[in-house]
Amino acid sequence: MMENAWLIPIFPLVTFLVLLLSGGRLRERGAYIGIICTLASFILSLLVLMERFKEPTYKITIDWLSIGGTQLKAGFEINQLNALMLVIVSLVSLLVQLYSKGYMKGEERFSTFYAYLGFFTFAMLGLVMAPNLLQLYFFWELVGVGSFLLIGFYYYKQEAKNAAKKAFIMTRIGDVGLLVGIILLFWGTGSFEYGEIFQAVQSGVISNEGLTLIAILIFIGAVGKSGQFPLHSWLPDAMEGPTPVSALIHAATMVAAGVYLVATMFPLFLASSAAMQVVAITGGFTAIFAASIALVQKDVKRVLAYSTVSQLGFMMLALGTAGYVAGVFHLMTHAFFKALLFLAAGSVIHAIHTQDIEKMGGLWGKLNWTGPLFLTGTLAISGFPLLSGFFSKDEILMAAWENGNYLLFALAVITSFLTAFYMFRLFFMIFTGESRSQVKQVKESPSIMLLPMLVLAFLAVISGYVQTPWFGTFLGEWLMEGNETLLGGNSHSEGPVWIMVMAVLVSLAGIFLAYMIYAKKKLPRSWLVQENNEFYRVLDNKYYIDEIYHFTVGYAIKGLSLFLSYIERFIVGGVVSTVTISIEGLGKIGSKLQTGQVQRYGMIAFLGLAVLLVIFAVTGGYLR
Amino acid sequence: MTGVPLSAYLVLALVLFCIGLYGALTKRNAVIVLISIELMLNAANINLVAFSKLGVTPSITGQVFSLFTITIAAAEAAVGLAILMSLYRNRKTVNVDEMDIMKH
Amino acid sequence: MNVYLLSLLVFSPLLGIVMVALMPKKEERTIKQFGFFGTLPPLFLSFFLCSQYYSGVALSLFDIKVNWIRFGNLEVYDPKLFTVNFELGLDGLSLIFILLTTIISSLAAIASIYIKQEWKGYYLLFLILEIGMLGVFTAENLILFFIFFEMTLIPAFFLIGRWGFLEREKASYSFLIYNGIGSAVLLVVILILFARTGTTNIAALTQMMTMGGVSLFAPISGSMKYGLCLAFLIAFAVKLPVFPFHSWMVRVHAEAPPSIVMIHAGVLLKIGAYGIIRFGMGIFPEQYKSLAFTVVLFGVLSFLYGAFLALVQTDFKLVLAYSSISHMGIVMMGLGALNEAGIQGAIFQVISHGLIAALLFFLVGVLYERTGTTMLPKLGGLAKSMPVFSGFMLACGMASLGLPGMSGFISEFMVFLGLFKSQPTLAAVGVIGLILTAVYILRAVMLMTFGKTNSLVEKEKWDLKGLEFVPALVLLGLIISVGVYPNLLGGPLQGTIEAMMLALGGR
Amino acid sequence: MDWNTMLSYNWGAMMPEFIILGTAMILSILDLFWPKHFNRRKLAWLALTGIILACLSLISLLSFESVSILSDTFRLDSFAKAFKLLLLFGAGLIILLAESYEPQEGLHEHRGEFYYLFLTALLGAMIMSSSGDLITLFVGLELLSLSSYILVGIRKHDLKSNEASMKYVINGGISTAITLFGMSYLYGVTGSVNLAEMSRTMAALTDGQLQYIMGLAFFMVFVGLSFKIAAAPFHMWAPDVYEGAPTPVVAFLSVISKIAGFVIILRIFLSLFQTASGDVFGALDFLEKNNIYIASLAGLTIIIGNVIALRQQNLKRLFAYSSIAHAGYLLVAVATLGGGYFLMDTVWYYLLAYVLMNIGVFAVIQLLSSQSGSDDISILAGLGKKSPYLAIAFTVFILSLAGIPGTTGFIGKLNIFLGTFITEPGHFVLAGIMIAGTIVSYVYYFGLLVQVFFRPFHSDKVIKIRSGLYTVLIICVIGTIIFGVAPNLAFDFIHDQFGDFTDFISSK
Repeated sequence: MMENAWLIPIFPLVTFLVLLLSGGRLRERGAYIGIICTLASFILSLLVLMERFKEPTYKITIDWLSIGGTQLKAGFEINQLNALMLVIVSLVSLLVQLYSKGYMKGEERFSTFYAYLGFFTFAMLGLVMAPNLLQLYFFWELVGVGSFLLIGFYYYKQEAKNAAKKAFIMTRIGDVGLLVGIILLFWGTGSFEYGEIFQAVQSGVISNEGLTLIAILIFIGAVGKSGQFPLHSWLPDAMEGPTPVSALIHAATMVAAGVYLVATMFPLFLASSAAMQVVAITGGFTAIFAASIALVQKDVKRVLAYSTVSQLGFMMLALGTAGYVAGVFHLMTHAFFKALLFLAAGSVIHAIHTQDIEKMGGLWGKLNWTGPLFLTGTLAISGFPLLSGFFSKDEILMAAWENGNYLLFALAVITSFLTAFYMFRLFFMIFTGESRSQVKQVKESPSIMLLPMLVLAFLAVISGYVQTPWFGTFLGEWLMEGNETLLGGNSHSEGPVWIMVMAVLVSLAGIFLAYMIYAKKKLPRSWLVQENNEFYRVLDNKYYIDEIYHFTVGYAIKGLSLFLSYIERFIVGGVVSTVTISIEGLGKIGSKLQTGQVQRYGMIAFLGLAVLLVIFAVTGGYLR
Repeated sequence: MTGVPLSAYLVLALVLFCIGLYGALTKRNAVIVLISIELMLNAANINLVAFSKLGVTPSITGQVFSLFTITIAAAEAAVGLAILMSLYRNRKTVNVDEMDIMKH
Repeated sequence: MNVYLLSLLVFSPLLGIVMVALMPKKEERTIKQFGFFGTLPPLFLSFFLCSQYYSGVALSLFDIKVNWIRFGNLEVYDPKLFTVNFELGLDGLSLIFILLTTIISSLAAIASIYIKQEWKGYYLLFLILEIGMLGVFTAENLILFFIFFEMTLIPAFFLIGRWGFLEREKASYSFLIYNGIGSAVLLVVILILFARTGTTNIAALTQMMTMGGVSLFAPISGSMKYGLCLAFLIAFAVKLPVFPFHSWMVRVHAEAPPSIVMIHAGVLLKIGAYGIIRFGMGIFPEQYKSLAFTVVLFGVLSFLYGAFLALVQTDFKLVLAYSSISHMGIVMMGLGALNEAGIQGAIFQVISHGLIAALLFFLVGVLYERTGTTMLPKLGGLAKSMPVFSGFMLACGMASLGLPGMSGFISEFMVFLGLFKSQPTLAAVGVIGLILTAVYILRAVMLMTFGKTNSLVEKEKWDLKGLEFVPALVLLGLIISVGVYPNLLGGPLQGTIEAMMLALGGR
Repeated sequence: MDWNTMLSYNWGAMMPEFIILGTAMILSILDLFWPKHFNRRKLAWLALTGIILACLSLISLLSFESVSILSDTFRLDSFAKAFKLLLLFGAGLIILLAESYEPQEGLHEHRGEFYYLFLTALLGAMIMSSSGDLITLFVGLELLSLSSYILVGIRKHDLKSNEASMKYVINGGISTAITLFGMSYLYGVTGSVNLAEMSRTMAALTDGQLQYIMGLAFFMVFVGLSFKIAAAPFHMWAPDVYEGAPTPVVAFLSVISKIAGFVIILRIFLSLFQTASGDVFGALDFLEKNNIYIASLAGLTIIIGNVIALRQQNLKRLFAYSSIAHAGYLLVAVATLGGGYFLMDTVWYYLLAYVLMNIGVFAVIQLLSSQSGSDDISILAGLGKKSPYLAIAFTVFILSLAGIPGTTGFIGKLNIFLGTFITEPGHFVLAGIMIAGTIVSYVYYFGLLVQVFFRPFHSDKVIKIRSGLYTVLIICVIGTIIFGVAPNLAFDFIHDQFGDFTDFISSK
């Protein structure tokens, strides 16, 4: 089966091409093509995963580009991480496509939407199957384009347009870092292939500083894609895209690619403690930073977006503290519950046509399915015991503790408190209290939308059990199998039991606080901070990051451009016109001399002769 | 042929040439200009004849040359004057400095 | 047969010239058809050559060499001295360029349907231009190269000046003068080499300059070699163009008819790169090596300069013009990298930019035909009225900013791969340009296609139709196929690059 | 010198000159005696016949060894043959032009003179190219000059023509005087007027004072002769005279006169100064030492010609400056002596190119200006639409003048450059000036093409081309292209016929 794995990304590509070439004529029937193809991918991925449990890593490459004597390869590889990712991606994609069939009903460019989804799925699957860094980069950017296209799906909306542009450019900044990192790594190790790179790294051909530099550059790529600080600000804006897109791309798959990248390159990071430090600190900081912003946002999708940023920071933190398994584990669980949350939020939005949580409320009884589903997701992400998020978050805390960086550990704990708080704030604002909505007739979403959510909810509940302190650490062991030396050989982080207890307490505390403020309203909403407080405003404005970028980088570039266009006009153009003007001036003088006076002509000839003679006399012949 | 050295003839010719040139380049009247040119040509004749007699290797060819030159000078003067006449017919002037309808 | 094939290829547009010339002036349709048919013989011949190459026939079999001009009467020394042969030849590099030329010419001929007047003159000049371009890439000696080089200049002058937009005459003049200066410098170098060695054959010169062959009349000193190499670089830098010699090209791109800009940006600019590779690098490898830093420096300068300026343009044509400068900067960067990756990347960039720029300008032509403007502020929301067009535009923009899967990525990647090896500092400065490229391209493309639909451009049935799909699809197809499987292009180049690297002294 | 010696001369060597002389005489007699109403235009065909006959006889003489008659005053060596061919070819074309010449105010009363004055001028030029002696050289020069003075003023009632001719006479007179004065010094230094003898004496000359005088003479002769080729510093007459003169005469001045000027310059320089010793030790030859002066004048000429041409609005003036510039290019070849290998080829080929392209251009100008009565650049406007073939022909000439490949002008320039680079040290500055001048020339040459192709036409009068002019155009276009594409037709011809012009100096 694994030798046919290349078909997995091909199916969605077929969707893309067919729908694009049909030119929108299929309308809503396009959805079937997309769903069928993705289903095929999913089944195939599942089969591949099954097989991978039994068989070793499969890798096949062909010559792709020869540069002199060097052959760059293309192909695919099925290792544990890849196989897992394939299933996650194809599954979420499948579910989102099912969901979209209901959600996007009536949209004019329905089949275009599915085409884009197909393209994105293709790119994402290609990315996870890449056997080498170059190919990874190849799909890395394509994924970005898919995201760009889908964010800008409502092209006529100014916000969507700006968000798409911003997303592309900010991730591009990260991509360039990644590209440079890849190139430097190539010159250091002579290869793009993972295996060869890791071998070379371990044999120590690259100096320590070099390694750190390369690792950080690669991490910059991850920062861009995964919305880590300081390149995070595109991700909340990306919510301008249709909600299923947010679920697929900006929650479950693409943004996790950064985490996947760091996980893939984990041996490289392990070799440089400084780089690990950077990853961990960036992750930890982003986690709490984004969580704090999420506290005050009023757009349901934005809250979820900042929550995503925060959770991604969590994963980075895990990886940076050598918790390879923890990071990947959380990546997987997060994919399920965050996708669930987005889809549920979409379902809410679908029902009442607004994204502002101030205008929601009291929907629990009206949305009989969506409510519990949303609650499941919220509980999972908050780390409620026995749900998937609980296990994975626990694993991360363990890793951080074990690593010995207590500051980061503390950050993680605070973040999980904040997470529980803002998530339940969201939940309570939407589903409890009185209805503040304009829409009177609230209708539950159709079953085509509910079905995917059910599947995801199921996974959000159970997916944690692949790696628990009690039922065995199946995932960790499997991931580590054969890679112990490369990945540091730590299939499960051991830590004191009080950590788990504390984690539970912290999240319960968060839930309780949210309950008190937003559901029971025992505490006033200004209990924490005043609405017009300085601190609140800073949070509300997302720490003014966008403004800072606008006024520094944006203005600098614009200023430089204007400056250069002055150079273009006055210096480059000036030199040219000076030359032409002086030649023309010469011509003018020359023709002025031509007075029409015949004797002047003779005079000039004679003067010429005289000058010649004088020069000859002074320098030349006789007198020399 | 005693006494007068070659250099004296040469200086005379040079002076004559310069006078001619001066006249040709400064006089307003076209007739005088033409005459000045004749003067220059004749200066050359003096040179030729002087060299023919007193040069480093005296020979008769110089004198032959000057005969040709005289003839040519005459022809040139004739042509020049003829042209001047036709110009005068049209312009009613013989002033060289007024001939500037074509310039720049 | 083989021997004449190249000459046949180069001069095959003559057939079209004759056909068009025999047409009465007013027959618009027929002239346009014949003009297009005129570009087909070279297209098929180049395909034939290509198939020959892939079926393993040595390209040197096609070389032709006929005595042509003998200057002076120096038989006493050596009858071959000061002889200029009519010699055409092919190698992998020129084969690629030939293909580029024939394909883009044919497509540009299709794009010329928008020409509104004097079709006859247009197509005559167009086909002459094609002869010139084909000749440039097959010429085996410098004089012949120069002759064909100039042969592209004159038709282009008229095509720009006659059929261009409003300020066309100014543009054609600055085209002429800048290129005149460039070609004058080129001529001087060529003739110094010719005068000092008695030959202009590229292979012979390469051998003489690198092996230190003796020259009969006057020696070429070491410093003169530097001068000559530098002059070659300058001459071709004007053509490429590289900052600060670029202002002519901006005007040409803005004012020439789009179909001609397709040719111009697609092929003519590439002669500069071809020349640097063939002559600067080929004949004076030693000297070139020590000038490499300068080459890269100017490459990076152009790359960034073009990008920054493209950022503030309001005319889409100007955005593309500055983007061309920027992209040609990448070529220079690659050529200065002095390693296989860099040089191959530069060649890829040349081809890729040729295809991308041609497509972009084809789209500009379509756009202008519909809306009568290319000013960005006046456009917007084209995705509604022209969805297919917008799709192509977006795809092409993506290709231009180096999206993987399109040809632009391969070249940029290889150039930076090479450059980080040899000039890491400059390369690090250069990568800023990669971001800027994304910024300005997205800005321009999104201003046009995204956003609220402008009333000016709100019309139904404006989208691409009929014949217009041919250039768009062919070019996009090529862009993608090179991007997906670059060895398609890389294969033929290996021989040339290996020879080049050998002269440059290994990796 | 008795009868027998007279008969012993190989008069056949002078056959072409005799034919031209005879034709000129016949023409003048016919002109005199034919009744007034008789159309003198037919005389042109007679003149043409004479030229063709002369040409044929010259061709029949090509294979002969070089001969000199009349005690070496008249030489028929390769140099003479080569340049006489050019002169006759050019003159033939110009006669055809003159045949078609139809100024708006009419020319019927002087048409006869018009043709035979061309012939006498041509005769002067031919004698110059054949002369082995200062006297014949001078006589030839003056014959040419005097005839052309009259030709310039042939439109008696035209103010411009009068003025041009007057200016030409005055400047010409001064230049003649200066040349002659220089020649007289040369005679004084060598004691002879025979070029071969003089060259022997001058080669042996080591006396510093005499060398100084030789230098003076050189400059005077050179400046005097620069009048004929319209080079700096004696170039200023050209624009005015070109503007005023009838178009065929302008073509004549710019082509035949210029060829003759170069012929005499080459004759004198090559036979006298190239071998003359340049310093008291006899180590350097004169030209080698002093070519910097020629070079700088050449450079100056190129700059002046091209730069001032930029501002011209009158076609004839423009081409006057263009012809000044071309004289400069040729002087480059003279200054560098073609690098020692290419001089004759270069000059001959370039002049051939110049004959073709310049006469072609003037043919077009004559056609257009006689129709519109103006010489302004704007008469070219819309030619491309009105008469595409004429426009294409014009384009070919202009491209050739600008030195674009595929035309004779390019190969000509190539040759000149080869000469500048082949020596060590190369004349890079001079080459640089020349190339810069060429680029500047693009501006005004292409400015003309802009008029032709980009501007709308004013009048839609149908252009009628007389058969003579038509022939000229066809010959010039074909020649310009053929010799540009296959220059070896010309090169092989001169190499086969004249070798390396080795019989140039050696006297018989």
